[in-house]
Amino acid sequence: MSAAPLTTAPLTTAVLRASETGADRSLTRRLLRNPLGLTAIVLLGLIVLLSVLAPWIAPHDPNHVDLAVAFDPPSATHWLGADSAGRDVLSRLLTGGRLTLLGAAIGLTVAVVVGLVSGLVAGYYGGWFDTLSDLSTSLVMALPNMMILLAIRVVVGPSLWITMAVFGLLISPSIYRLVRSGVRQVRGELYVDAARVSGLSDARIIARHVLFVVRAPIIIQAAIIGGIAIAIQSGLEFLGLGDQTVPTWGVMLSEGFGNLYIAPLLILWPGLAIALTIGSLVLFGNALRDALEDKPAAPRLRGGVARQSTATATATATADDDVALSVRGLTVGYPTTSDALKTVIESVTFDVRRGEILGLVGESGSGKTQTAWSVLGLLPRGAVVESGAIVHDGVDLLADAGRTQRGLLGRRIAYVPQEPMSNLDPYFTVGHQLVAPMRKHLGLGRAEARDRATQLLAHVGIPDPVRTMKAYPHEISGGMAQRVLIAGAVSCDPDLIVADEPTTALDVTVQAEILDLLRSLQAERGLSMVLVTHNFGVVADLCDSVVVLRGGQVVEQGPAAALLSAPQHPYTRDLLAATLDGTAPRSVSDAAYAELEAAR
Amino acid sequence: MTDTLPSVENSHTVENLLTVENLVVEFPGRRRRAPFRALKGVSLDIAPGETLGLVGESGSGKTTLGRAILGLAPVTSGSITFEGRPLVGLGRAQRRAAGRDVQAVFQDPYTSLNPAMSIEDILTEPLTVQGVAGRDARARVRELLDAVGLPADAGARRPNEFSGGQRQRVAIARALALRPRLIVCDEPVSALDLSTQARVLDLFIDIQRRTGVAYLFVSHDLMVVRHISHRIAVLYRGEIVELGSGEQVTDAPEHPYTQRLLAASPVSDPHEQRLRREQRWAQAARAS
Amino acid sequence: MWSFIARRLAGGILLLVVASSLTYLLMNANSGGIALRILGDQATAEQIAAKEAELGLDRPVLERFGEWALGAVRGDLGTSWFTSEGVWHTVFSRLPVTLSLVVGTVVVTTIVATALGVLAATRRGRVDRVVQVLSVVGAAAPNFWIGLMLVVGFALTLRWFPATGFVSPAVSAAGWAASITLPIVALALGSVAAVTQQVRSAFIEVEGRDYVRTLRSRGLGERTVLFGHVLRGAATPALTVLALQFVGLLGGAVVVERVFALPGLGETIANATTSGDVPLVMGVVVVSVALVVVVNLVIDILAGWINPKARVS
Amino acid sequence: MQRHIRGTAGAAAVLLAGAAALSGCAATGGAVEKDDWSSLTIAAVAEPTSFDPAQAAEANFAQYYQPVFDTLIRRLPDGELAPMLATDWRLSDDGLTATLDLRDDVTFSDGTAFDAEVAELNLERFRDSGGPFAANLANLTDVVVVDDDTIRLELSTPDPDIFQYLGNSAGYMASPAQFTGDAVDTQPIGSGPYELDRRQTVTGSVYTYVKRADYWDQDARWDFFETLAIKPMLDPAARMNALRSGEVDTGIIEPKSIPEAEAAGLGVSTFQVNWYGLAIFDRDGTMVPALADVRVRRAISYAIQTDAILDAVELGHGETTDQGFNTDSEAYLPGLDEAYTYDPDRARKLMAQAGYADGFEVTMPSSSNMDPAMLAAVGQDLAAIGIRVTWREVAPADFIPALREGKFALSWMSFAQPPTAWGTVSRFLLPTSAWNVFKTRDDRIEAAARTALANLDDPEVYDAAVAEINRVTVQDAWNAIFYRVEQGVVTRAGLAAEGQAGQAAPSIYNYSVDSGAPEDNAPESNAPENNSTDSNSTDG
Repeated sequence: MSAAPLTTAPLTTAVLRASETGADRSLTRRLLRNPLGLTAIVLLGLIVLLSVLAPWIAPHDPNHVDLAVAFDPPSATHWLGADSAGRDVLSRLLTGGRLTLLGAAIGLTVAVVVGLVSGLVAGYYGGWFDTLSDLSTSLVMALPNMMILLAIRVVVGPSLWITMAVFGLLISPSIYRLVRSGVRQVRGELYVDAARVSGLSDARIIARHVLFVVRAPIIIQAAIIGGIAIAIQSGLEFLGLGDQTVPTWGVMLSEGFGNLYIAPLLILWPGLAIALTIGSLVLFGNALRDALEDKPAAPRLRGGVARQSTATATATATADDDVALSVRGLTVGYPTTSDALKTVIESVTFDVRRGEILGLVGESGSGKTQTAWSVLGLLPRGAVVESGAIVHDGVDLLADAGRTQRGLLGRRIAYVPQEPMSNLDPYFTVGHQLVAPMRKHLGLGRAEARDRATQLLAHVGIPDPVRTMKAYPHEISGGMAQRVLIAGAVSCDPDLIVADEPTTALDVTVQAEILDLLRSLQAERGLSMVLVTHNFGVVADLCDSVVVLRGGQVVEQGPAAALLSAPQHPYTRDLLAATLDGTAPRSVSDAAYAELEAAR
Repeated sequence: MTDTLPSVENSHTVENLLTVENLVVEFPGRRRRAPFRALKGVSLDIAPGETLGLVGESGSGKTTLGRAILGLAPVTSGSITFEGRPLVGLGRAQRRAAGRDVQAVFQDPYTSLNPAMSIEDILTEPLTVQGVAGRDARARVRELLDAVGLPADAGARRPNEFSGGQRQRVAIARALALRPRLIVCDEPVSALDLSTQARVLDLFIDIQRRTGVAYLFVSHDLMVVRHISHRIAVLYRGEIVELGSGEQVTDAPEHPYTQRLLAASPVSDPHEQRLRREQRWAQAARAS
Repeated sequence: MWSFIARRLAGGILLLVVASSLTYLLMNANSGGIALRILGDQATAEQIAAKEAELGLDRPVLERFGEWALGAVRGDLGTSWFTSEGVWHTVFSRLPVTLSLVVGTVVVTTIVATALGVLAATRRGRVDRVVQVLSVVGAAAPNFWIGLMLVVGFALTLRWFPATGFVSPAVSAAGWAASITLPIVALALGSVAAVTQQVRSAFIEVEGRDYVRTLRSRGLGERTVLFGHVLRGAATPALTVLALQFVGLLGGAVVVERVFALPGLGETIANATTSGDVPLVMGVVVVSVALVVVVNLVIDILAGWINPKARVS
Repeated sequence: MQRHIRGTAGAAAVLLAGAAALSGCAATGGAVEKDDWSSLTIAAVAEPTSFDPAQAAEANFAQYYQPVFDTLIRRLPDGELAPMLATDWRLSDDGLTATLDLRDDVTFSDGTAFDAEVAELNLERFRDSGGPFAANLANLTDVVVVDDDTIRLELSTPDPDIFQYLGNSAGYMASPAQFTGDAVDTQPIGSGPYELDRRQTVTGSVYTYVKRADYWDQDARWDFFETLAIKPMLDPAARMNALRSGEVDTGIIEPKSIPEAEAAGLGVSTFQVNWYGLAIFDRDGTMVPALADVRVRRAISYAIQTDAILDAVELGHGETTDQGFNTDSEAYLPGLDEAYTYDPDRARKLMAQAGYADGFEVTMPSSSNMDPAMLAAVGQDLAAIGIRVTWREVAPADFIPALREGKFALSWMSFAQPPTAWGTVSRFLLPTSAWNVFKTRDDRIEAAARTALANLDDPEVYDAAVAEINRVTVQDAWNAIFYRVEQGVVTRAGLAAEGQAGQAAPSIYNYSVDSGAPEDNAPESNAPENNSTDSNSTDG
């Protein structure tokens, strides 16, 4: 029993989000492949089966009293012994399971029906019903529910069924909230919009699209609620508030407590049954959640820069003074469910000269971002650098399990991310996020660092740097945020900047300004820069040289002007051809339309 | 203000498919704050078989306009008429019936298809609403898949088995299922890779040629809009600042904002890009 | 900020009004037998009638509720029917017990669950599995069962802690700590199980966010990133769960109070509802709901402090 | 797979470890020695509702009042009456006048002196305040103050138990200053050996009494403690744990906990207080017509296997019987203990003779304060002779009210056996009795009662009359009584407790500190005494 019987941990939004994308068939498969999930399902199935079949498989009449064998230990006739009235414990355990589960099922049904219907209506339509149900939900959640259960019991009597139904009502907010937030989230999904545009009625949309998404989370929540229902039952019965005439596991447990020192085993069996059932429900919920979040069943490898082979690295590491960054034969892989690594970039090799801006260009999946993260040593957990070398200023960054690399981060090598809004910590002021690295790397005092940060902000073109220092990320615009991130990147005077699609999330007019800013910073500080982008316009605007990636491999590299004007590799040519630059406008190219226009 | 726009008069010579007049859309403000006015009196029209490009930056209201036409955003005032019938102020069911000739293709091909449904289910969904089912529906699905260049066996698979470009083709097929007269395309290629984007744009053009459907094509990318639109409207902070032929708007923009937009769009030729940059700086210098 | 507090307090008062009216009506739906219960089994019919008149049971429910409410507004919660003691006095003599338990459990839960959750999220592997097992065990074992085992093991056999009773901290701080240790352990196991899971998944989710990568790219130490930034981001959902735990424990502590014979609010309300002691039940409900309102307010303010976006001007 | 095995195995291991600890614990962890007996802590099974003596309840509640309030007459453990505030007492031959000589050297803890007028005030107030036992003085027409230290009680009808009452709640003497103050419910002021220390008292948790230095009876034959603490502990398991861990020094336990207490090295004494059995309320067949037939009621008595129930439920701590009169009362007839022995065939025959060969339906209350095994056994035994029981669960607190309100024709019940015969007669058997729920009348009983009251001065006739009442009720099977159960009083080593006749919890005068080994056989003697209410059933 959870200590706080009527509380349930809200499911993470990740689950809701995940449940949308999880196709049901593969979900079931994933669930069954998880040994925990499989065990839980088998156990639950077994418990339910045994309970349902109780009347037929129980060796004795569960209510047959034989005082002569009271408290008898397990024997050939009574496998689990006899209770205080000489009734067969095994038979009572089976029958008790039937009643316990039935009680829990009643609570669960009420909770799901009430929570689901109100959650669907409130979430989909909003309006007064939403306000009202939200209000009553917070009311129910604010009341110590155990008290309500006790009071209800006084009024309606100690019926297990009514108690469980009321319990269902009291716990329905947890389903309601889940459904409501799921529905609200789905309601904003484009496929629901598409369905509405297709002319589907609300009922159909709810049935087809919305219910599906909340289904799995509801099952998880239901598993938790089922466990709580059983725990609540036994808790009330322990308090002597149960229905003696309905021999649930809790009643058996309560009887066992009364005879604790005469026959300690009497609390073991129902206790074990309760613990096993709740435990399997929790396990089942956990496994389903894991399956939804699609966590690999195999243990994750501790990721990072565990380079497996350094042979190529030392061989080809260049000592050229003019080269700021040299990437040699870099190969990175991710673990898969089978033991093999899935390679995402393979033998990537390029140099960045001092003061040069190198563009890493490619379509999605080309490995350009993975390459950038490798240079930074910020590959996601699990990623493995299989081979290759990254040499910065003559130093092999991967030599000592990445320690050198981490030491240079922020100070010598800096990062400008793609999405400005999600790359600032929403919980700290802009100022704090700028000042902390400067104090650490440059050893500045608080005031000094603040001054410098304010100056930097002014320098990157922020109109009111003092105010911006005090602002939280959500209080500034995306363009401003990107300027702040750039200011952060250059704050500790790095010599190499890795910028991952720094303008992709911005409007074109803002993009142009940010590109200007990067250009001027580069010029004034003599920075070297790796610029990841998919946009040839950005390359043309900023880059000195270009590396074109496809499927994790370099297809072509060279000076920007040459490569853009005379691409050698067919893939590069195709890509450049796909840009719409220089094509005729449709109003001209569409002959029929042009005629029509002319006719007007 | 619509009267000042050069092309409005022209379009009256043809029977309009869709007419939007003085459309205002407001979203209620949070916590007693004043409502946010996303569209401040927008007027435009679309002729049958025509593509009207709608270009603007984030917050310009371009997506809101598309959603208002689809009945997905609340209309505060103004009118939307489709083939002479009003689309505003109807009940839910009436709106559904009136709007069946206006379909949509959305931006994100990853979220605009229900991941749990097979492609066939996704494509039959609009058909069943119209009472087409069984063999007819399956035949229509094959037809649609063919029209968007997907293999016939795609129907049995699920969206996550397809690439972004292929998913967008499915979305287009779904929009075509009901043989609409107008498709609102909300940034349909901006999430796609460069090469895919070009192919999908060509598909749009191809379909328009074959079926005569009209598009309201919403995008932030002037080049994309120029490539597909007969006429282009430039939206800025909830108002249309310029509306003209694709050629006029993208080659000789009149409004300073459009000029700024054009100068800011980078091109892949380094030389030409340097010229644009300088042009932009000159504009900025003039402005300040 | 003040207007926010005022609004929440107004909501709290509404909650109090609704909760107390509902409880009053509920308690009065079955007021038969109360006089007999008070007077004992030897009472005669006349005595019972007199007692019922004395308690006002012969008058309409609404009239009695109005009287009660008027008194409550003036701060007079009346006198218990069964102990003749002022309701305020009873509630406040028992509040320290339940508050010790609930606050203690919440504090222990916060510390242990945060430590375990962060450990599980950052270490994964074996630690993660241990935490998972713990969460299943914590959820599966009924807390009265755990309580009983603790009594047998630590109170009766090892004699490290008392088996029953509550020592007021005013009397002896050490005695107080000893008297609530086992009950808190019994309660905390379930809470820790629930909250650890929450902290773990919130931590993993936040650690995967973009800004964490950026913070790392700034060369900030791993400790600063994890504890200064990730934990803060994970705190908001954890706070919500803690608030829920608090509410649940307020009533749910009754089972453990029974095992350890602690004179807490849970035990009080369990006895008062079953015996039909309307004034006492009302008093406990009013005080509990007020507590919940205050706790939720504190949690909201805390959440605002942690998360500036949730802050209200 | 490995991961899951560890998960479930872990859970199972915890469970098993707990069970192992439990089964081992009965043998380990003996009682803690106590050297300093300046304080005594008692675990009680009830909580007082008021400290107003006029509202006082009896039986288990007596322990809360006795430290503060002296009674006019003291009841010794064996039930004999002894002087307390009254030095002498006598009843007139017609039983209508009781005269008491009072002490003149007693002061209340507030300094007020105790005298005849104070006694009069207390008695009249008790009669008029509508407290739980006010009915005991209902026939008190007048209290006459004869002089400063003598009062005369005038009764409208004779009452053989009048002095018993004055040794119980009716005899509590409180300072008259209390009657005008508003703290009468919470701050008792009496002449007793202790005062209630409100600061160290937490209602519902602990009631602390401190010794009065100037108590009038410094030669009292009982042991004083510097402080006396009474902790209400309603849960039997918690009570047992507190006893075992030494947090309380003494308390009463259920018979089935006796082996555990003994194993833990605690002293256990037992005495008989209650009878357990089926109370047949509807003897006139108002609700269940079959019960009007004496053959059916007898059949019920024959149907229950009382010996087996006694062994299983009380581990044999008790004596089977069929009569409701205390073994020490004037009406006790040893032969009636075996009036009905388990004989289902005979029961079925009787049912058939009464025309109920196919049995009948009856609804009985079940409650968590009934032993589950008892409930099951009774249900099955009744079913064996065709009486089909529908159990209706009743909350413990509603159990007594439901029975008193006549909602059930038949119920399992646990009743105290008052130490005097008249206690049983007046509580259960007369049309005016509170527990004669359906007001059954029987001419033989009423006639015998009249005879008894008319012969208060002639013990022989009186005893025969009340014995006749006993015989009639057993013959007519007014109830189906199973057995008298033995109450266990547990004490830590060094403390002795004597059971109080007819009262579930020992009076506070009955505890004594003993330098030697714990006492292991306490008196089972009972004497004419006041009626008392049983602990288990009435107070849940």
